Amino acid sequence: MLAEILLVARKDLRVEWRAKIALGQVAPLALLILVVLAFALDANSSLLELGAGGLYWVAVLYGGTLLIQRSFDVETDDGNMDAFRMSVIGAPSLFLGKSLALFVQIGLLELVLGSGVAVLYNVRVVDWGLLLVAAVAGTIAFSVCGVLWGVMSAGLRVRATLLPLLLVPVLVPILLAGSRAFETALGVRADAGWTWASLMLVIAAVHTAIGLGAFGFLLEEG
Amino acid sequence: MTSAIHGNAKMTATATTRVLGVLAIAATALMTVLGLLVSPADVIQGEAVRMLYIHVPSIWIAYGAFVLTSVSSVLFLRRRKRREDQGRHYDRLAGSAAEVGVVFTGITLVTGMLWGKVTWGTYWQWDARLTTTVLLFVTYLGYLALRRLPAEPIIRSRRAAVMALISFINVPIVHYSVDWWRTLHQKASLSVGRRPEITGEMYWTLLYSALTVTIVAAWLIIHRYRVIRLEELRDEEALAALISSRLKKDDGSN
Amino acid sequence: MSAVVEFEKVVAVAGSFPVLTGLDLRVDQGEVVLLRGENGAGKTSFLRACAGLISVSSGDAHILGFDMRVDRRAPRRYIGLLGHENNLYQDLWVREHVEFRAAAVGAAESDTDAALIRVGVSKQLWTVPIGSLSAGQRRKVAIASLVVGRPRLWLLDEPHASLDSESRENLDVILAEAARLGATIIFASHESPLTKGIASRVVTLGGGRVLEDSGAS
Amino acid sequence: MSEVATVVTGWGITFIVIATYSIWVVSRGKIIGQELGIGEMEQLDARKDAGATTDL
Repeated sequence: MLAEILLVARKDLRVEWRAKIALGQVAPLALLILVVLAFALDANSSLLELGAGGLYWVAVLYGGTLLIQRSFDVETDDGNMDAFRMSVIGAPSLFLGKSLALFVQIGLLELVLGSGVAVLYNVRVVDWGLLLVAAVAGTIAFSVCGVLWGVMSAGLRVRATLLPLLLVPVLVPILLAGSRAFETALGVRADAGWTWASLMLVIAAVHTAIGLGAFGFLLEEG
Repeated sequence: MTSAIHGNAKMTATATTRVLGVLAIAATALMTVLGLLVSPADVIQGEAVRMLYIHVPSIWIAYGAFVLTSVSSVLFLRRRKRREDQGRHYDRLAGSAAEVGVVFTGITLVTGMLWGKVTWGTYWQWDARLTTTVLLFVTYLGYLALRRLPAEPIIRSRRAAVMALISFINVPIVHYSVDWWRTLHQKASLSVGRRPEITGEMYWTLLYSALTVTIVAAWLIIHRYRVIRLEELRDEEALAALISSRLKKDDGSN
Repeated sequence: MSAVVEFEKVVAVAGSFPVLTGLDLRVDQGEVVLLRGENGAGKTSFLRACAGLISVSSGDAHILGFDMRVDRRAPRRYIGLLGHENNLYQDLWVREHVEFRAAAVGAAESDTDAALIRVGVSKQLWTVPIGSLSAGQRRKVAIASLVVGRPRLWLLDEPHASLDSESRENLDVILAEAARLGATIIFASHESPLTKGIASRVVTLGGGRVLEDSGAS
Repeated sequence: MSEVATVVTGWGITFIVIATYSIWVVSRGKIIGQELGIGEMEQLDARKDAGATTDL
């Protein structure tokens, strides 16, 4: 099963490596969002510092949604979904493989965005461990939800608009918890950052379990 | 209710729903009289308390409808292979309950905001309950959007059922995270207007309103269910006609 | 001879349109069947039903002995399907793609080179993104992705489309050899004069049913 | 807005929403029912009096 997961993930990452959509287009766009958010807040440095955690996750949400779309555009293009269904790879492996590839891509996006936030919003990290755990947990939850909703809206004409509508309400707790945990990690709020981070881990686990159970079922047609 | 739906799937009206419909109108009329005229104004809130006779039962019934959607979706997923109709009965029930639930969630939000304007002086505040409710509203709007998309009936039902389950699992997660967020930052929020002590006549009026709203919602769900059933029947008939016309055409050409 | 495809009064529906309307067909192992028929006759739907990609709503369907009404995923590992579309990842290199398809159907990745040579994809194209290939070359890569999996049942929808005459002949040789080794081949084609040669049997579909069958006993 | 006006607005909106939705649901059922020729109840159930055509 591990070999299957890696096979799928490697394929997705190779597609990305050849096409460079995530790094070449989505990451710059997400950086641009950080700049626009600064405009919206009139580049008020104290506001930006306070809100850095939340603004970071908004930018991740935006860029991540595009990456999820892309991940399933690749599969629906040229009838690839048929080959996907005809393969011997089990549905759980497909699910985890695609999630892993998305995890890596969104993780890279977050590295870019993290540096952007650090430079543009002038923040200092006081708790690297918390920052890392929250980022990883949030990215896992983001990836598995993305694959789950991605396959649900794959092949639909309106998926560009439908996917965000379905995805965002589910991701709300992640965005909320991520923002709070980051605020603690960045030292602007003394609250229970670790509790928020563990909540994120729980949410990630719940959605992984749902995805493992439901993916095969959603993949089939007719 | 299930039997009322089941036995009469082919009709647009039955004795049961007619009685239910008359009952709904009569009960609503009485509810209006009780809620707006007979029951007293609250000591603290004054007349604004009358909004709660709609607001509170609406959210109860909305939650009830969403529970019905979730239960039906589970039953759809579990029984679809064993049932002759491939579980479509549960799918229809899930869809109609969700739609009625969305209508009542919308009513809850509007009446809640109006009530807030009078009581708190603002239409909106980032109260845990309000925030959860608006997310609930959007989530189930998404569910309805997914149901409306053209797809093979079975695929559509399957997707919808999975989404209903995920949404339902997500409701408590959203609720507790938002609740926790707000309780951690009480200072940031406006002082929340205390909900009034509901006793005596007000209590009975509220209870009666809940009963009324339940009747109205049940009537709506049954009728919505039938409309879905009729739409399916129409599609099935068109399909059967297509099959027979194709067969005839081929026989003619041979 | 054992039956590879056994369809009895099969009805299948796509959306709200009946694509198969009581189709009866039995194909034995080693046969090379040419499917003919007008557009919309049900050729593509029949191939997809054989692959288990569309469900059978009534009738009896067995593929390689598996009951498609019980589990239509079961025979897939033995089936190679080439549809109208090539099922290619446009961004991958030719060789990477075929390697992935080999691994995805449980075949050896090391067979990739042999398959590409066999189909006639020249070596300098192996490290080129698929998206930059011509239509004919893409079709060849798609066929190579099939060859590498050594399917027991080949389902091909217009396999000769966009191939030049040399490649067509080459494909016929590949198919004929696969059949000799015990595979079963069903392919749909408009251009019957060109492809009739390798077919051991011609089945004409119309309106989602079999109209004519040269091999009917 | 005064308290009374607010309450009346809230109840009014609720009534309008529910009434509109009910009418939409019922009329849609009627239209499709007529298309299929299985619309009115008394056609199926002869025991009911003929006046009961209004669907509630």
